[in-house]
Amino acid sequence: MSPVIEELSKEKIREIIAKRAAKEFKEGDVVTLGIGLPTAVADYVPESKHILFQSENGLLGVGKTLSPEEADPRIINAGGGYVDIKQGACFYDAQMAFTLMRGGHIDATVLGALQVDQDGSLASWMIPGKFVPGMGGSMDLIVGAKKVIVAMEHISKGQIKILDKCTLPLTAYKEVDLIITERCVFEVGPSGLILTEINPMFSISDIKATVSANFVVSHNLKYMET
Amino acid sequence: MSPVIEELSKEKIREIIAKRAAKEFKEGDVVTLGIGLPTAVADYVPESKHILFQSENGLLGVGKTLSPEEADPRIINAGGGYVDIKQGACFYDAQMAFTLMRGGHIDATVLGALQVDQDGSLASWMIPGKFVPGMGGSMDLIVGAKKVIVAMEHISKGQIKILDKCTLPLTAYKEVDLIITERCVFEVGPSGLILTEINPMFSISDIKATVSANFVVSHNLKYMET
Amino acid sequence: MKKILSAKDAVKLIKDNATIMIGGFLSCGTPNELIDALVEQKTKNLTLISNDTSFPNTDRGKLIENKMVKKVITSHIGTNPETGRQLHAGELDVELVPMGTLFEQIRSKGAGLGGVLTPTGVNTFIEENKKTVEIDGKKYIFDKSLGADVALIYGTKVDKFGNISYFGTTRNCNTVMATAAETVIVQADELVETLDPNEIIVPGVFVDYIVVRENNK
Amino acid sequence: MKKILSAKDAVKLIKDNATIMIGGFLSCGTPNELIDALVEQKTKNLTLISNDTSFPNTDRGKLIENKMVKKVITSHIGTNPETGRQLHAGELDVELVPMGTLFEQIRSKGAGLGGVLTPTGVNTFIEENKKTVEIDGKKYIFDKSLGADVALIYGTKVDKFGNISYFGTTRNCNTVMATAAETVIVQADELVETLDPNEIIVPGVFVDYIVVRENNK
Repeated sequence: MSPVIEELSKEKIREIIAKRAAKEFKEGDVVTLGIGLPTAVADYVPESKHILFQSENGLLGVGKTLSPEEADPRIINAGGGYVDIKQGACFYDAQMAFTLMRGGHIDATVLGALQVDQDGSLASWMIPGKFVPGMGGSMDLIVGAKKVIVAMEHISKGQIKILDKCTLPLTAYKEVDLIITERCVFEVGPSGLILTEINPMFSISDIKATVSANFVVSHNLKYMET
Repeated sequence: MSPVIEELSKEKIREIIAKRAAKEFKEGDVVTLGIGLPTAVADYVPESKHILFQSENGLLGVGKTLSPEEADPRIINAGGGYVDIKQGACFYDAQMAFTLMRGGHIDATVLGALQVDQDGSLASWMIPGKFVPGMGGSMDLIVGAKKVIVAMEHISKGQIKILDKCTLPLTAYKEVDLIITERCVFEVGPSGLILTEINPMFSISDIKATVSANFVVSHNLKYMET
Repeated sequence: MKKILSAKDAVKLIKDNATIMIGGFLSCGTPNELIDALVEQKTKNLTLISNDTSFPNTDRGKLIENKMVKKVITSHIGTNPETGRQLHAGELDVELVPMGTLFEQIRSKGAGLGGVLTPTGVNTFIEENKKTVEIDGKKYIFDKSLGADVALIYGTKVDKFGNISYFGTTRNCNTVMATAAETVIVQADELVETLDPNEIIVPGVFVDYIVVRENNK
Repeated sequence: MKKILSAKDAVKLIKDNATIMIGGFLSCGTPNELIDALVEQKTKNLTLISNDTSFPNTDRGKLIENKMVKKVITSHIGTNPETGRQLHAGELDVELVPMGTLFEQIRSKGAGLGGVLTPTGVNTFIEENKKTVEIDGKKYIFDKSLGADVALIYGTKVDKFGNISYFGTTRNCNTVMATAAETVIVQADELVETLDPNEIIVPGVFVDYIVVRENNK
C-alpha cells in the first residue's frame, strides 16, 4: 500500500468533493453543513433547487457569507462567520436547534472526518494529547440526521483515512451513509463499503491501495464528475 | 366527632379563605391559582402589591376576567375563562409553562383539595369510579412550586377533609406547606400539623372534632380575620 | 414552499386506527376546521393525544361525541362529561397523564431523546406500573417518548414556508406537537408571504401541509 | 420591576469558587460588559459553563486568558488555543460535552427534571463512566441536570419586568441558561418600557437583575 502521488490541487479536490456532495440534496431538503470543506457544498447547489441550510447556533435559512462591513454581527453561522439570511428563514434558540438536529428533522448533513470506517463510524473531534477542539454539535447532528455524508480528502498527509476500524475516538458509531472523496464515492451498506463512483483519474487498484477496508465494487460503478 | 353545624354562607366561607390566602404573597411573587375557590384569591390582593399570576396554558400576568363581548378569545386562563393581561405580561408555550411550574420558578400556588393529610399529602383529582376529571397541570405545579397552599372548605357535605392519611388517590406526596379553611390555618411542619390561626367563631375543640389528624396548637395562635 | 390543502383533503391523511395529536387548550388555539373535516370523514378507532377533550360536542369533543376515538391520552377530561361517561361505560380507554409529563413526553419524541425523568406524580397512583429511578437521593418517574402519525395544529399567522407565529395563549401545546408527528398539518388563521424571522415560534421545517381557515368568525 | 445594576455591581454577586454560566455562541449574543467587569473583579477558581471559550482574550476567552477558571464545561474549545494550551499543561480542567447534551442538561435543571436520556455519543468515548439504558431496543446515555450559582446572559431588548426579546442568532443558549441558575443577570442592549407579550422569548420571571450595556459600538 504505497502512497499515491497527489495530482490534484487542494482547490480542485475541494471542488470535486463539494460538487459531488451537493448532488445528494433533494428539493426542499433541510441540510446542515460542517465547518471547513463541507461549507463549500452550498456553493454548488443550483439556485433552482430550494435547500434550507441550518446552523446549530439558531438559524434555518443561512444565506451567503458577508464581509464585516456588510454584516449585522448579530447574525452568524456556526463557524462564527457573518451571513445573510434567505427568504423564509427563522431564528431560534439552542433547544430548538437541537430538537431539529437530534430529533431527526434534518434531511442531510455533510461533515468532514479524520477517519471513517467500513461500519460507518467516524472520528472527527480529537487526536488524544495533540488536538482536542471538542465535538461541538457534531455528535448530536450525526446521530439525528436522516442522511450522514462524510466529505473529506481521500488521504491526509499520506495517512489513510478510510479504515476497517477507526483508531481515533469516535464521533458517532455506525451512522455514516455515504463517503465522498476526490477519488471516489462509497456507500456504507449493511455488510460494508460499496464503491459506487470513481474519479476517472484513478483506477480501482489505486482506490484499493489507499483504503484500509474491504469494499465491493458496485455492478453499476460510475465515473465521478471532475 | 359530631358534625358541626355550618353557620357560614358559602359566600362568606369563600371570602374568609380567599382573603387569608392572599396574605401569603410577597411583593413580586409569581403565583399560580387553581380553578374554583382559589381563583377568587386574586380579588383580595391589594393593587399596591405586585403579584404576577401565572396560567399553565401559557400566560404570565393574568389580569381581570372579561365578558365574551370585551374579550379576545385568543387569550384565556387555564379554566377557559376570558381574561385581560397586565402590564409586563408574556405569552409562552406548554414547554415553557411547565419549565416554570415544575422547575421551581413559581413562588406560591393556591389549590383546592378533596383531602389533605398531616404529612402534607393531598388528594384532588379523582374519586375512583365516581369522579375522574384528571389531574391537568396540578401534579406538576404542586411538585414544583416553592410554597403549596391548600385553600378549601373545612368540611364538605359532612365529610372530614383534613386527615391523618388521605384515602383518595394522591395528587402529591408531602408537598403541602399550609392549609387554609374558613375555620383555621394549619402549617404542615416536619412532625405534623400546627394550628396557627383560628376563626374566632370556633373553638379548638371544634377544630379537633372536625379534623381526623393529630395537631399541635402554636404557642403563638392567632385569630383569623373574618 | 409548503403544499396548501383544503381541510377536507388534509384529513384524508388520517386513516382508521391512526394515532393523532390535536393542539389546543380547551377551545383556544384549536384547529377547529380540521376537526370538523375529520368528523365528516367519519374516521374510526383513533388514538387521540390532546391536552383535554374540550367541551361536549365542541372541537376535539366532537371526536368523542361521534365515537371516533378508541383511546385518549390526555391530562384532563373534566370539561367534557361525555368523555367521563364513555370511560365509565367502558366504551373509551382514557389514559390520564399529568399535563407537564404529557408535553414533555411529546417534546422528548420531537427532540430525539429517550424519554422523561420527572418528579411529577412520585409516590402517587401515577407511579404504578412505571419505572422509577433515584438520582442524587430524589425519586423520578420514567415516561417514554410519545409521537403520532399525524398532528393537527393551529397557527395564527403562517407563511408560505410553513413558519408559524402565534397570538395570545393560542400556542399552548401546538408547538411541541409540531415536532413529534410523522405528518404535521397546520390550520392557519392567516396565510402570509413571510414572517419576521425573529417572531417565528415554530420553524416551517416541522410543517408538512397548510390549511387556511375558511370561516373567520 | 427588576432591579437595574451597573455591570460592576452585578458581578459582585459572583464569588470565588462559584459555578457560572455565560451565554453566547462565539462572540454572538454574549454579555461582554458583564464579562469585562468580572475580569476586573479578578474572581478566582470559577467553574464556567458555556457553549465555547470564544476566541483568545475575547469575551469568555478573557476569563481563560486571566486564569480565573479552574474548570470549564463546554462543547468546543477549538477557537481558543489558550484553552487547549492550559488543558494540555494541566492548568485547566476541561469537560467536553456534546453541544445538544450540554443544553439539554441545563434545560433539565431549569425544568425540574431528573436528567437527560440522549442517543448522542452512544458507543463513543463520551459513554465512558456514564450510565446507559436501553429503551425499546435503543441505547441512551444518562446525563445529570446542570445548574449554576449565577448566569450571565444577553438580551437584545429587555423590559422593566425582565422580559427579553432577541434579534438574529443572539438568543442561542441564553434562553436555557436563564432557567437554570440561582441568580440570573441579563445584559441588555436596550432597556424598554414594555415588550409585545407575543414576542418575548424569555419571561421576566427568570431574571433577577438587569444591566444596561453602556458602550454601543
